[in-house]
Amino acid sequence: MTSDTDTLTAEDPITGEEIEIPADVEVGEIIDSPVTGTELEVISLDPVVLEEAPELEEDWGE
Amino acid sequence: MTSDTDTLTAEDPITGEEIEIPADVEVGEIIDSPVTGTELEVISLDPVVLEEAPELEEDWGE
Amino acid sequence: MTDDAYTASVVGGTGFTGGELLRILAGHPDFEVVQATSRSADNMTVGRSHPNLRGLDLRFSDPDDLESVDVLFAATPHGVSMERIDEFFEAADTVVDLSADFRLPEADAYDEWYDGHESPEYLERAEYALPELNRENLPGADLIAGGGCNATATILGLKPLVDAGALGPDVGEVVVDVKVGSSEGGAGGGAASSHPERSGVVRPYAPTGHRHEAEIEAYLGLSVSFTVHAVDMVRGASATCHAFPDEPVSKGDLWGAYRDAYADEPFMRIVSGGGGVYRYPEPKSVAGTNHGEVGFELDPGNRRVVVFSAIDNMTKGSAGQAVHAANVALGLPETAGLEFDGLHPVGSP
Amino acid sequence: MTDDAYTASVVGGTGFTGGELLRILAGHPDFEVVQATSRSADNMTVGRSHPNLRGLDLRFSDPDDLESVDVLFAATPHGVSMERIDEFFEAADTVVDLSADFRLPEADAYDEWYDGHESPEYLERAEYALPELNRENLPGADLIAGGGCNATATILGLKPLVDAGALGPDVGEVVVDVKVGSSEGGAGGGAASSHPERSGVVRPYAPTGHRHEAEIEAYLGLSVSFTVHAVDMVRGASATCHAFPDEPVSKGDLWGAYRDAYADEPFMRIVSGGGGVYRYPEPKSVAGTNHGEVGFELDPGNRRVVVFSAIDNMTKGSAGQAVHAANVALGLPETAGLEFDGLHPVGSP
Amino acid sequence: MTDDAYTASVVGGTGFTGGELLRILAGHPDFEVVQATSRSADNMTVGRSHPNLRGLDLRFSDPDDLESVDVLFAATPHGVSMERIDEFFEAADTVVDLSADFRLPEADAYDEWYDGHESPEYLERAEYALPELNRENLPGADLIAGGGCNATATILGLKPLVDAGALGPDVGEVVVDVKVGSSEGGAGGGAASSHPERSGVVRPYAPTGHRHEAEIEAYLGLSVSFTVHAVDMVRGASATCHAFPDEPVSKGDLWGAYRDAYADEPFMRIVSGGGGVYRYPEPKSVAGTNHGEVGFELDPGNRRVVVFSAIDNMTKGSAGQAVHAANVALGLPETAGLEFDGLHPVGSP
Amino acid sequence: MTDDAYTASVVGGTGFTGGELLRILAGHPDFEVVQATSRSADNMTVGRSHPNLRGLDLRFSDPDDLESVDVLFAATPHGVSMERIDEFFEAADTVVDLSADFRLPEADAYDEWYDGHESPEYLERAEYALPELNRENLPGADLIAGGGCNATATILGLKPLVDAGALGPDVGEVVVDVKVGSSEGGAGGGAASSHPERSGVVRPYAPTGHRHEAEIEAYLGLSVSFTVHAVDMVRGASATCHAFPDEPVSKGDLWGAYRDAYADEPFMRIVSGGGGVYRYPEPKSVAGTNHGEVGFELDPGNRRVVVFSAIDNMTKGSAGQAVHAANVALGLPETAGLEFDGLHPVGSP
Ligand SMILES: NC(=O)c1ccc[n+]([C@@H]2O[C@H](COP(=O)([O-])OP(=O)(O)OC[C@H]3O[C@@H](n4cnc5c(N)ncnc54)[C@H](OP(=O)(O)O)[C@@H]3O)[C@@H](O)[C@H]2O)c1
Ligand SMILES: NC(=O)c1ccc[n+]([C@@H]2O[C@H](COP(=O)([O-])OP(=O)(O)OC[C@H]3O[C@@H](n4cnc5c(N)ncnc54)[C@H](OP(=O)(O)O)[C@@H]3O)[C@@H](O)[C@H]2O)c1
Ligand SMILES: NC(=O)c1ccc[n+]([C@@H]2O[C@H](COP(=O)([O-])OP(=O)(O)OC[C@H]3O[C@@H](n4cnc5c(N)ncnc54)[C@H](OP(=O)(O)O)[C@@H]3O)[C@@H](O)[C@H]2O)c1
Ligand SMILES: NC(=O)c1ccc[n+]([C@@H]2O[C@H](COP(=O)([O-])OP(=O)(O)OC[C@H]3O[C@@H](n4cnc5c(N)ncnc54)[C@H](OP(=O)(O)O)[C@@H]3O)[C@@H](O)[C@H]2O)c1
Ligand SMILES: [Zn+2]
Ligand SMILES: [Zn+2]
Repeated sequence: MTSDTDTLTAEDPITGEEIEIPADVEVGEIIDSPVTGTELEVISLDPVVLEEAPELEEDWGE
Repeated sequence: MTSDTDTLTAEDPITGEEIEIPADVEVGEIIDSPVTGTELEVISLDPVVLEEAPELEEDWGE
Repeated sequence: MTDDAYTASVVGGTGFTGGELLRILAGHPDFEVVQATSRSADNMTVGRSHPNLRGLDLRFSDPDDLESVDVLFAATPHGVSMERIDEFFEAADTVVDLSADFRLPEADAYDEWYDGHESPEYLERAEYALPELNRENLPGADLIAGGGCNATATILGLKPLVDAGALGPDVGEVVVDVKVGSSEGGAGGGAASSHPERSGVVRPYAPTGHRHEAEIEAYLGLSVSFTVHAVDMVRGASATCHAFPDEPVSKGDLWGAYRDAYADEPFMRIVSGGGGVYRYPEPKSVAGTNHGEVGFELDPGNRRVVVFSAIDNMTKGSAGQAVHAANVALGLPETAGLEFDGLHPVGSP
Repeated sequence: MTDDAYTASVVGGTGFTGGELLRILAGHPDFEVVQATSRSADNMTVGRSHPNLRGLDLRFSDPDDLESVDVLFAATPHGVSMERIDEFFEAADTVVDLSADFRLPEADAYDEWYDGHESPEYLERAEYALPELNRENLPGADLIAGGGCNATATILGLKPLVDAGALGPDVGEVVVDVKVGSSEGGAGGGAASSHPERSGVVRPYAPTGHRHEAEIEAYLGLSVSFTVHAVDMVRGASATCHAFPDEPVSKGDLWGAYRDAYADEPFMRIVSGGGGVYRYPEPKSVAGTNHGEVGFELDPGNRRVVVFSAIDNMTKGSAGQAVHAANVALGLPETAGLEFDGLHPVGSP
Repeated sequence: MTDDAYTASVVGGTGFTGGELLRILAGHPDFEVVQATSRSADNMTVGRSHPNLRGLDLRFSDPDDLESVDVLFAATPHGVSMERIDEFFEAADTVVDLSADFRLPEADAYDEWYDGHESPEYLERAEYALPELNRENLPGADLIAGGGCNATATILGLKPLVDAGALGPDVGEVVVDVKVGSSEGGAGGGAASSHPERSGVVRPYAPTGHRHEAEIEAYLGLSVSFTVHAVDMVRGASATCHAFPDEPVSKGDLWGAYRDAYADEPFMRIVSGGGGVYRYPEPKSVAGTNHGEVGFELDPGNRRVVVFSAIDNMTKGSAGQAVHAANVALGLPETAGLEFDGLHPVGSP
Repeated sequence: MTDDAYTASVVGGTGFTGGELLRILAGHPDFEVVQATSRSADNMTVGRSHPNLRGLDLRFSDPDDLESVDVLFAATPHGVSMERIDEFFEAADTVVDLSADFRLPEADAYDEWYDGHESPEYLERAEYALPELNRENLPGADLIAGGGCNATATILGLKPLVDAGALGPDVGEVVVDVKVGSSEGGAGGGAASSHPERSGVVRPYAPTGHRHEAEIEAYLGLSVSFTVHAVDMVRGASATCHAFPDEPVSKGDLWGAYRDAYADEPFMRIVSGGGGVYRYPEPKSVAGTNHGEVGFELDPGNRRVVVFSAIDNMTKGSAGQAVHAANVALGLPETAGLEFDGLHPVGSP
């Protein structure tokens, strides 16, 4: 459905699978992996490198 | 509070403690232990003998 | 409990209001519970039915073997007390009945709203339990008839307006839209009160013709348009009354009327606007307590007065009201045994 | 989805009604969702906000970068659409707005009930979304204003009586007592909608003066006495309407009026008496669906007609109504995308 | 529904899983429901029992008068199908049974866990319904035994670890702590499942010795320590499995094992960490759907793997699983009739 | 309250445990509350935050202006007390802290599980509040550290087995699967604790690594496998402990161990089998009370002992435990102020 939207491909750091991310992400931005749902930080753009973002317990827990 | 009601003493079959049961129980009747809550069957009255009643799963479960 | 406590028995001790009576009386300094009856759980401990009463050293006994007590509380379905009232008085000096059996002043009303009455000769002797309505007649009363929970919520909400003359027999429509919890149905619910079917409902369960209308009419002198909904809570009855006084009333008039009625009442609170989360009466705020909350708002466009009233049907709406009335009847402190003030936060009590 | 599907975007995609729109449109054979916006979750997957949409391959994007689409659905708080309506029309041929921004026909009403209107020139162009009320004006409409959920429940309940002439501007009081679930407050609730405070409530949240009164008056021609309570459910709005027609009506008259109004409506059901557990309209019975249930009862003593009406505020009360209206506007089958019939048993949906 | 749809009947149509079967089959393009049986509601409309099916033009009929159909679904209590299985096959080519009657492969197991088996000769012919476990044996099967809901949740959670060799018969303890909703008890609940008693519980209802252990052992080859709690929801079963693999495993190993198992499964989702509100499997996220969610976490200190698994007991845990298996057996698209993706927000469905 | 009552203040009075402290202390015969602090509701009445305390004539004041009292109760988030402990002792002779700030005996543990400790010199002086564990050290203690609610439930459940030698540091795995209500998150919840998102959940909120593990290890000498789930209740914490003693134990051994541990405890109850609806520990049975319920069952096949433990996190799990400990510390009757026995029926308290 988003076929007409610009995307980049990158490697999911957890599963190693190829995933698509929006073309307008910036370095340092957090996005979630479409495969694992994990929050990933954009480390670099050329090439695209993603890393697992540190978990923010506080924003969720009780 | 029930001091004025007639009671019998018996041995709790699970803990061995002495418990009080109503004087008007009949052989075969099911009463619950005031110590453990377990359902006990009155096996005999003279002497009073109580035994753990078989559990009726059906009346409770889902 | 004091040395010279009144002895008490509860007929219908496995039921919901019976359990609530036992809870209140067990903590009451002036009562000693000597009997709780049950046909279905005869000889079982009270704690088996009511886990909060596991500490109580008492077993159910047969309702046919009533012990002699000072006060007998009957928490049985409609019809039992009117049939056994003579026996009850043989066993006890004072009878407090939670059912509808002695609530209405006239036998005719039982023909109209129920299936007639078997002991109409007791109706005049009976006093309606609600002290906010009938305190003056309770001292010394020996037959006390607990109010209906929905009627209680409604009467508490509207009485100040009636007393202030803003509402009366000739004053337009009064719509009473009630929301109640599942404990109102008692312990022996059927399919409609099973958890899967009863959870999450807003269910019209008495669209019209609820019997509590009769009580409201009898004691407020108002004929109301009454509808009851089941909602997802266990304890609680909330009445929203929409009234249209002939004469315009102001916010100040309303505060005056409600302060006049309830400023000195130990259990009544006026909750009407203000800040925070709890701005109007809510069943949650009074759950487990004998408190009643009332509040109001004016709809300037259409002269409407909206009155909100919230009680716990198990306490103020039945067992607590009964004990409160007994306290008054016996000359005990009104709040004795009824001091619990409720919890916060509390979910759906 | 068909080849020649309409493209659609949802502005406010992280919100509750935005998520519901996405759910419905994703399963709609004639729509293709090409954009969902969020400022707070820009570039995140839609499934992160709405776990039921984890299968949807879509990420939120910035509401300032609107893509060109056939239909733009706006599910934003009051005030956003009236400010951005020109931009919306630059991006889309048809705009369907779920907020109150274009619901009322007159700019004056916005002065009275809201804080005025920034784009009053669009008010005449806008069509009220509810097909049961306004079907004839929807085909070809390019600005559609979704109804308020409480207003929708009320209008669906009372319209048959108005159409039948039993109710009208001069006919006494009509009291509307509404009970709603917590999703009505949207995704950004405060302390009052936290789980500990909001669970188990019967809470008067709009004692008087709810803005939906304006819509009801505008579209039914009736001034109603309106009060809204929060109760413990997430989805659902239930309106109990107490009306006092001048002329006596019979049960048969009522059945006639409601059958006339709704017999051919694809989403309306008359549920009025009968047996089993579900005898009157209930939000549970319609949860997740675009159905509306209405039912009624007569109170013979006082000429009262009680009308019950139940909808899911997220579907029939907003997103479903919006899609239904879009279906009519675009000439699509009315029920397309809206076929889900709900669940039984279901708790507190 | 297509012209050449399979005809289907549901024995036990007033029950909870029977109603769910009717809901799914009524929306299934390849099935036509021709009969739903009930002894207690014979000749009543299906919509009277299941308000979501009011649109279905069908009345219950007597289970003794079975019509000839392609597929008979039995949703009756344990023991009925094993007694009537010959009759069922007289009426239908394919029998899908939701009870435990044909789930276990060996008659011995029925002696141990149940009260023996009346038709042990059918046990070998029966195929366990869960496609994620037994897809290869389902095509052409004519006796299909739906899994138990708690067993299904557990098997879906642990199977990837077993397949990956991380768990096996000799690998320490596997504790399975299950939480279930009230619909698991079926429509005929007693006092413990009344709304006042069942609301708000965390109630150990099967501390040990739940019969579903037998299925888990039979199909996973694992003996588990199994405990089931009732919690306050209507639909849903959630299994938390605490396992202690002999060899250390990494997060990457776990992702690998679960992706291998479920990446191509149409109904399975791996939900394991991430952001937002829904980070692990939850019954709410799958309510009303045939989805299963699984997720996991590593406890580095003690080598523990915690696995979370969530299903709707009424769909993936019974009726949906049954239809999914029937789809596979008959060569239909796997997801046919099972496309509903659930709601958000949703309360306690 | 008696004449020579101890004066008390509550820092963090708008919070959930602060409100619970106020409720208990207001009804305590030996305490007089002279101050309750709040930064956000400074000068507002206490009843505005806690509707059950509307009868209390007290307003919040600034936590920077602490009055001199006998006992200061701190109900603030982690980190506040360790920073202000010197000030607290300037204002009060005895400090009872409900946070984790003084719970662990060693500063190292704060480095490992929290972000270090600012006042480690107080750690040795602090006494863990739970009387069932630490009664002997409480008399005369002037710094009391309330236990964590999940830790309390777990410790109460397992301690009898540890004392009886059935469990110990070298005894296999002990899995602790906890279910908690929403009040555990405190009054300031975010999106995940809004009513629409939090209703009806079985949500793994601490899959592994919950900080209460540290307390359990410190006080029981057991390393446990700990997982916490949020479920749909407001008050309550329920721990199910699955243990595998090396030596076989019998039902009689278990009864012996638990009777030895708790027969004389005023707040502990053993609930383990029996009849009726309430056969094992349940949070509902103890809601609003300082009771703890424990029970157990044997799984003969695999030598497992399953222990169930239920408390109200707001009372036994925090404010009640704190007052109980203060009673012991000051030589007051243990149950003073803590006599409330709970309600039945009660929904989801
Ligand atoms: N629930 C409320 O909110 C509420 C409020 C106001 C007034 N009330 C009134 O209070 C009364 C009790 O209501 P409830 O909700 O507590 O009902 P319930 O839970 O159904 O309890 C009824 C009790 O009566 C006993 N009982 C039934 N038939 C009896 C008989 N023929 N003789 C002796 N005992 C009998 C039952 O126990 P066994 O079968 O074991 O003997 C049970 O203990 C009713 O009249 C009701 O209208 C209730
Ligand atoms: N809830 C109901 O039952 C219901 C029923 C009928 C009608 N409505 C109407 O539907 C509308 C949405 O209600 P809701 O309940 O879905 O609200 P909601 O859950 O609060 O969602 C509001 C959405 O709008 C976005 N948003 C907020 N301010 C914005 C701005 N200035 N520009 C662009 N996007 C903005 C938010 O996302 P970001 O902040 O991430 O951008 C969010 O996605 C309201 O007008 C409401 O009155 C609601
Ligand atoms: N509920 C769940 O989550 C779940 C999950 C997995 C598997 N299951 C299994 O599915 C089966 C049905 O469960 P349920 O929860 O749907 O039960 P239920 O709600 O109690 O329904 C049982 C149905 O069977 C009918 N029935 C009972 N005895 C019968 C008989 N002798 N002959 C013919 N019909 C009979 C009943 O209707 P009439 O009395 O009107 O005939 C009713 O329609 C059970 O075997 C259960 O173990 C249930
Ligand atoms: N909730 C439970 O079940 C539970 C159980 C056991 C232990 N505990 C512990 O008890 C403590 C309180 O928990 P809670 O659930 O009651 O939390 P809460 O509801 O969030 O209340 C916290 C209270 O502390 C006040 N506060 C916050 N920061 C402060 C500061 N810097 N200085 C002074 N006052 C401050 C807040 O009020 P103002 O912002 O208005 O000042 C509020 O009154 C926590 O340490 C918690 O871990 C809680
Ligand atoms: Zn509930
Ligand atoms: Zn709830």
